[in-house]
Amino acid sequence: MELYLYIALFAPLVSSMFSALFTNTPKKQFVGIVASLLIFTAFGSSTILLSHILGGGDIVHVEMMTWMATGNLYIPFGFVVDQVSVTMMMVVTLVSTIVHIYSIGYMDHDKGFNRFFAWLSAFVFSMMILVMSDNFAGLFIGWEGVGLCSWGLIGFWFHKEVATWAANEAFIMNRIADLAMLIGIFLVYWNTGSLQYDIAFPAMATLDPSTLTWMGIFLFIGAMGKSAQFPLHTWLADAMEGPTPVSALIHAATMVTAGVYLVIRSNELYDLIPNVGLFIASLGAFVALFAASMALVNRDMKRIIAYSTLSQLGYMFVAAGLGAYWVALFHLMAHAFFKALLFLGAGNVMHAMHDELDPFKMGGLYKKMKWTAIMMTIASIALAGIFPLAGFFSKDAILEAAFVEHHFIIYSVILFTAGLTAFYSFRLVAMIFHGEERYKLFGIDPHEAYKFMLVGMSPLLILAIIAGALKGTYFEMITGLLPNTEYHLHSELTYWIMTIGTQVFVALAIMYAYKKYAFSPVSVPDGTSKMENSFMYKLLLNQYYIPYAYEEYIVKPYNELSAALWKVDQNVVDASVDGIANIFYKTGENTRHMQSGNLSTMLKWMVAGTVALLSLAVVFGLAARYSGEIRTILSGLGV
Amino acid sequence: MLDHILSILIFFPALAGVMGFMINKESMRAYGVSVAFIEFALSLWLWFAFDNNISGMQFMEHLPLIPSFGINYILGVDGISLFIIILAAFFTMIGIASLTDTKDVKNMIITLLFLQMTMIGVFSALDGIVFYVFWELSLVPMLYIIGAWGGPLRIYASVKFFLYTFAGSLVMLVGMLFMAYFFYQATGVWSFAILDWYRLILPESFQLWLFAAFFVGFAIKVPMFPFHTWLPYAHGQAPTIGSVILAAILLKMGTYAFIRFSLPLFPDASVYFMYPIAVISIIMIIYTAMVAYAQKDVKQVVAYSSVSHMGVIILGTFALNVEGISGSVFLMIAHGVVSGALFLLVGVIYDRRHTKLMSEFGGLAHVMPKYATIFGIMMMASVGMPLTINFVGEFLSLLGFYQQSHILTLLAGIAIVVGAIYMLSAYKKMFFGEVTKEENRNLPDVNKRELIALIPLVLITIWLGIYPKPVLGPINNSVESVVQLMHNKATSEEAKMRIPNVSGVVISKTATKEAH
Amino acid sequence: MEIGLNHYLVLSTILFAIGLVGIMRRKNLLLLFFATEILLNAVNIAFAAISHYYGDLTGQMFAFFVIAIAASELAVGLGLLIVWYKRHGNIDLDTMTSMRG
Amino acid sequence: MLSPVNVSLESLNLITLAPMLIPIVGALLILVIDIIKGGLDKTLYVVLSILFLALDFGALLDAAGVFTKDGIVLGVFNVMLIDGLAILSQFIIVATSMLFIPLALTNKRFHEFSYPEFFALFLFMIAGFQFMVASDNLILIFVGLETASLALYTLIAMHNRDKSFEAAVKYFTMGALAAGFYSFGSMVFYALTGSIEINQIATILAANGYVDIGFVLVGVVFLLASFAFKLSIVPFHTWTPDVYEGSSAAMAGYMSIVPKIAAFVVAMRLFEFLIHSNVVWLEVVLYAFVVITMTAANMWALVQTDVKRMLAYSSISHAGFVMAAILIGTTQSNSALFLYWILFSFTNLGSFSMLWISRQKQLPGYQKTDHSFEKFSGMIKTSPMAAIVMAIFMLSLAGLPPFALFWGKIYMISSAVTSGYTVLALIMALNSAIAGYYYIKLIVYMFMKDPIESNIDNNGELYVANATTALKTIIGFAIIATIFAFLAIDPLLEFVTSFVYNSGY
Repeated sequence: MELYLYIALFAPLVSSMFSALFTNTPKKQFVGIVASLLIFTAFGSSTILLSHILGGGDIVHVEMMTWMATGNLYIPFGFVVDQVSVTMMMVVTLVSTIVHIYSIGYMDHDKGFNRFFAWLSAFVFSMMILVMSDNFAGLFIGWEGVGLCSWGLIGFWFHKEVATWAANEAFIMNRIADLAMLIGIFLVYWNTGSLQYDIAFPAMATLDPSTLTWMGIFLFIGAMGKSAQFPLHTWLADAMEGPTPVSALIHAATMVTAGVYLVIRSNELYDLIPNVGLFIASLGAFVALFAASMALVNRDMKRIIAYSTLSQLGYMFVAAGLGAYWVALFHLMAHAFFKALLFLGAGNVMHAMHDELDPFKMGGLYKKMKWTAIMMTIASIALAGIFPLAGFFSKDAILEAAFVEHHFIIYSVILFTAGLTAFYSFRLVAMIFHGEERYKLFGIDPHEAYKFMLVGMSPLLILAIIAGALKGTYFEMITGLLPNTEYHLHSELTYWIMTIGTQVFVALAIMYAYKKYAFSPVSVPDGTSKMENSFMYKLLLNQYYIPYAYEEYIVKPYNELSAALWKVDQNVVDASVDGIANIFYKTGENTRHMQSGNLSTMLKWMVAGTVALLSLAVVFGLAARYSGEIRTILSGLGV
Repeated sequence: MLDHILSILIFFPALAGVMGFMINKESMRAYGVSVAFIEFALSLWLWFAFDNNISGMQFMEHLPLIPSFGINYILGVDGISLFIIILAAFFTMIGIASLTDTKDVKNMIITLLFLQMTMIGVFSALDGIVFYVFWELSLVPMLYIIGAWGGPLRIYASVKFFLYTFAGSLVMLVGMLFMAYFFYQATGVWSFAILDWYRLILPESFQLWLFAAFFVGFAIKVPMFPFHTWLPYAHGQAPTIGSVILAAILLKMGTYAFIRFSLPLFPDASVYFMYPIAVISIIMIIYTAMVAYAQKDVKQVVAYSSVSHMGVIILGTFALNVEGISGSVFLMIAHGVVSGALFLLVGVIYDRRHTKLMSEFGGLAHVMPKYATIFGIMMMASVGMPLTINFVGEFLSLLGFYQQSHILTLLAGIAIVVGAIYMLSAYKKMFFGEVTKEENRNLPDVNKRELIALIPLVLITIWLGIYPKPVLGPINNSVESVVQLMHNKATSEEAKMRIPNVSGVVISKTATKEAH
Repeated sequence: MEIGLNHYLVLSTILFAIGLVGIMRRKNLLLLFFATEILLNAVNIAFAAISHYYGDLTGQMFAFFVIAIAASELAVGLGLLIVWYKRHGNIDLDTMTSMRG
Repeated sequence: MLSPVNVSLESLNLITLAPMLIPIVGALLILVIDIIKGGLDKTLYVVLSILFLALDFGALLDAAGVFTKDGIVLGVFNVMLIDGLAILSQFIIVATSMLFIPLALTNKRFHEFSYPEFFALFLFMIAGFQFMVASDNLILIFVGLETASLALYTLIAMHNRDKSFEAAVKYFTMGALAAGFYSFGSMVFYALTGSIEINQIATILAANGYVDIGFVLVGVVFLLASFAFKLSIVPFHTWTPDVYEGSSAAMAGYMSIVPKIAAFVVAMRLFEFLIHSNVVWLEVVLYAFVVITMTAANMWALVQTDVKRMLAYSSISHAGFVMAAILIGTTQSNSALFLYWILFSFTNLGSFSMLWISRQKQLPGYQKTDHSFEKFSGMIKTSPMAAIVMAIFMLSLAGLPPFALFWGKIYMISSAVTSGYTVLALIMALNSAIAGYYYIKLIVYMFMKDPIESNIDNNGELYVANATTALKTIIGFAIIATIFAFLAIDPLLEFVTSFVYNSGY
């Protein structure tokens, strides 16, 4: 099995390095094909590993070599394939295989075709390290690695100012979280003496709760950055400047879920600190609602999907925070499938619309792009959580978990969000594929994507539909590692009321969206309607003014402070050094006239020196002579 | 020959430098490269012959110089100095190979060879005065390099560099004389031998004063805030080769000296000053990172980033435990490689455009993709991307210091954020966006000569990032003995507590690790 | 009133002071030399007196040596003065300021 | 009735006079030769001088042997005092003179060297200095001092330029004042103790417990003033820059070494017993002298535009530095003084010689003085060897290791450290940093500026215009000694320390 582990891990690296060889050459179709094949190999190996684990095989744990060892610290490159990591590996390799294939078509005309595959495969490699590592340091390698690849891919079209800006924003914002994560890792090391999961987690049981709390908080802040939780969320929407396959793979299916993975991986820690867990769940619920609300009014197709991703990540954190780790992981998996599908579909639309992103400029595309429309609709249904698609099973489980744990506020928030989700998803679908053909106004002639792209997407389509059916098998497997927290409502009736109620609520939301955006003429927002002038609308459209606030209160002051500090450096720190040097020089300059060259003056200096010495001598002589008397006087004065 | 390999390493370049006067101008570069290559091969041989299991000094040489005053020519290397020596040999070679400025190339190469002598001398000297001799002597070639081949403000910059460092080291010299005197008082024999000094336990009050005296010398060299202002000038004005050597090797003299002198000689004072120095380091890290962000000249960005990174090194050193000190020694090497490479890279574009202002560039990734790639790798190494050389050092340094103070480590950790800010924005300004300046449209990409210099650096950056053990292992052994020495020497309760006792425990642990 | 050692010493000191003042005030090189002579001879008086006071000859010997040296000094001095006068036509101190700073 | 004076020749110990008599004989011989046949070439006199100095050196070696065997030797009615200090300083005096005298063999013709009197006076001067250091009798010291000084004034004036006359007059007049101070100071001590021998003065003062401390101090003030003049301690230094500028570079270099070591030895004899008797006043004053002289001279040197004048101020600063040895007054510090001065002698003479070989007869327009900084612009490009040699001298003067002066410097600072003068040690060290600036300034001109057009054309001939093999040999010797001094420090240190220690200092 170790061989498959290494294949799964290193095939993407080989792919990346292979593609990198051609970065500076013109587009080569085979680069994409080879890369896809290699990623597919990784997928195949992951599947074999999965079947091994499913078949009740032992956890595969290897230690490749030492990385860092000094003092008591010992960090190897160790990899583990257990139930959790194999799930993640499956998700990662599957989605990336599809995205690779899809990209061959999507990036067809791009100059940076080869470079794209180098970055994309590198990302897969980093992600594999992240999920397969058997210690925190390895996790951190992957963690930073995906950040780097995300930077490279968001800023892939580096001639675009916004793209590079977004890339840097993403990187820096993640770095803030990474700092906390690093501190969390230090805490783990100094308290448990190791960074290996299998040593560190058992050792935590004996630690004092406040230490654990800090550990949990810092690690979670790390997770917040990668998973774009409030307040570190702004980068995700901006990251949509990257090519769409990137958004599908990185900013929907895999990287952003790394935070969830971390919490799941650290379940033994978070089980010990339920308060932090509750905080995570509450934040998750908040983000779910918060992001969904922003998606309601946005006019950018990809951003809408991005906010939806954000919102779904909130769901995952709700589950993970409440201790339903397997549910979180399940939702993560299901979400990966339909969200990737949705993004890839959006990519097709973008291609067709010549990179137009505003759904108000689309409409009626169904006729031109039937397959895409079907895929996106199904993905949206799955996202909305309609039975029997994937989203239903996972989301329902989260709702149940919240309910059973008696966190009714969280429950109602995420229930409400589910309605919002349905609304904005279908608002998007409706505006793109139905209603008037507004694109004609702009003289665009849309066309369906390449066939092989659509075929490539089809596994996702299938999984988005059937993933729910796998729930049982999955549950059996995963509980081999994660806590077996099943949520059963006490009464059958409540369960049915809840389930059906939710379904009805969601369905109503979908219908409303269709009614408003498909079956009635869409009023393109032009700033005149009453709604558009309402406070809420503006608030949502401007993303709660948070990016503005960051710009105004963090970025600008940072710039100004930096400039000011530079001034300080030159005019205070450096100037004082020069000043000291100048004191000597200036003194020299000002006193050199003592050397007037006039013999008379020279003689006077000599005599003056002698006289000065003499008077000193006299003073001293007198003092010595009358020292007794002086002492008496001084003591009389009380000195 | 191995018995005298250190002397050979030190004086071979000097001798070759003197002989260099006879070489024809046209053949000078070939001569320089060959000499530097031989030297580098010798330094590799040193590594090869180095016994990793010995934590103490190896290849010791001992010659009486002024025995009546306790000055002897004593050399030796341990894991701490070994790699800096190799790095020095390596960078001299790379530097000469990549020389592009043909003005007075003969003088330049001879100067570089002399500089190499002083650098290797500093890192292998085990006698205070011999150390001081090379330490001071290293200023002269650098003064010349900056002053003769530098930019418009070169004379100001070089004189400032010289005098500032000179003044600082004179205070250090007084400290050394005191140290020797205390040794004399304790034993009745004059000695400047560092290993002798190690055996001397001083009362804490003496330690504090001596620590301060040494600190002035080292802090200016490092350079630590607020003594850092010579560095931007020196870097800003120096020719590429000067900046490379300065950043890669010369700055390491200060941090190396902290580990060689301050810590083992004054363990109590090190503990006493740990917090103030940590605060200075943090100021260095954050403050200079912000200043770097405000720069308009890309070389200044790299220069200030050096100061910022040196802050992390100092912090790791004053973690006073094995993890931190090993990390800081490793980071010295890492920073040497990375900042050296970055200065070389800046030199590449300077050679083409004769400007270093970032506003003059933009969109270079279109015209010089290879250059952009290498620059990108080095930039990422500089911001501490895992699996690059810098990360190992930074991680260990911060990890080490975390044991001493949580909150200060958190503040110091801001390095990874602010570091990313200035580096990424500089990279963005230079490489991203459209090509706006007409002059940039037809810039040639990196050529073979430059690649010969840069590719090895890239390889080292990644190799040691993935597999630091060959370097970290010897460092670790020597650092353990330093920490043990400090623990044994410490007199105050606090110091005993702060400096871990590594004896016994670790040896068994490494044994089990090997068994894995 | 009997004249004692102290009187001689005071006289010597006063003469010495006069010499010093002369050295500081005189701008004429020749007069400057006179002042130095006064200086040295003031000391001679004291030496002679002290020598008598102690009853040994050392002081007087010293005085003789001082006289001899003063004489040779003046010889050299006058030589320089003459050369200077030949070249510049004056012996004014204030003109001797080609080097300064 | 006068009783016959019975003095055995042996008790006179005339051999103690041998080192002084040899140069006197030499000087007379030169004069006689000139009378017999005039118009002989200067080389003859140079070689003769060297020969006599070599004999002198041999006599000193002999004296050194006697000293190591028997200790301090007194002679000629106990007027001569041959102790370690005397021998060491005479070694320095004679050796430096031997290095100096070949500098007369210049390429260009200079007026003074064509007179045999120059060489005679030179030898007389050496004898004067030798007397000065080899006696603790105030009269003999005075005689030696004046002999040497008068000869020196003449030698300066013989350079035969306006500035040299001016320099000679200034030096002479101030010297006369200093002589007045000296005799007055001696007079006070004589009045206090009835003796003019330093040893006895010390004994008598100690015996009566310094009751008249006020008068002692008056005496000290005048002696101090006169030696401060000789040693160019601020504010008695004003003659130095002018005199150095006015004399030839070689002579200036010589003056910065020989007269000062002689004065230092006397100062050591005169003041150290006072320091050891806890005369706090003297300690304070010397402390102030040391600090002010070092610092002020350094600051003035910073602003000079002429290299020779800069070196003049630098030598004032060095003198201040070495003055610290007298303040500290331990065996180590006194040994450091000699060690420092030995190292200083060839470094400084070497650097002045470098100026000497570049001495021009006519000054081009860009040069206001003989050796202005501009003259050395871009020297590395036109005559690299000369530039490197000059730079090494400068670095050595700045105290940069491993060049000669560094070792003297650390030994001196170490002596301050071991005697508890911590602050003084720091001031001494930091002054080196200030001094670094002006030495570096010359290096900056030589290495970093572009050469002046005309110098490129004539291929840097200017810098070696005055050079001959003899001069180059001297410089070669000086530079090798400067670079490889570290090899000789140990024997030198042991030699100096044993001599100083056995003389009771």
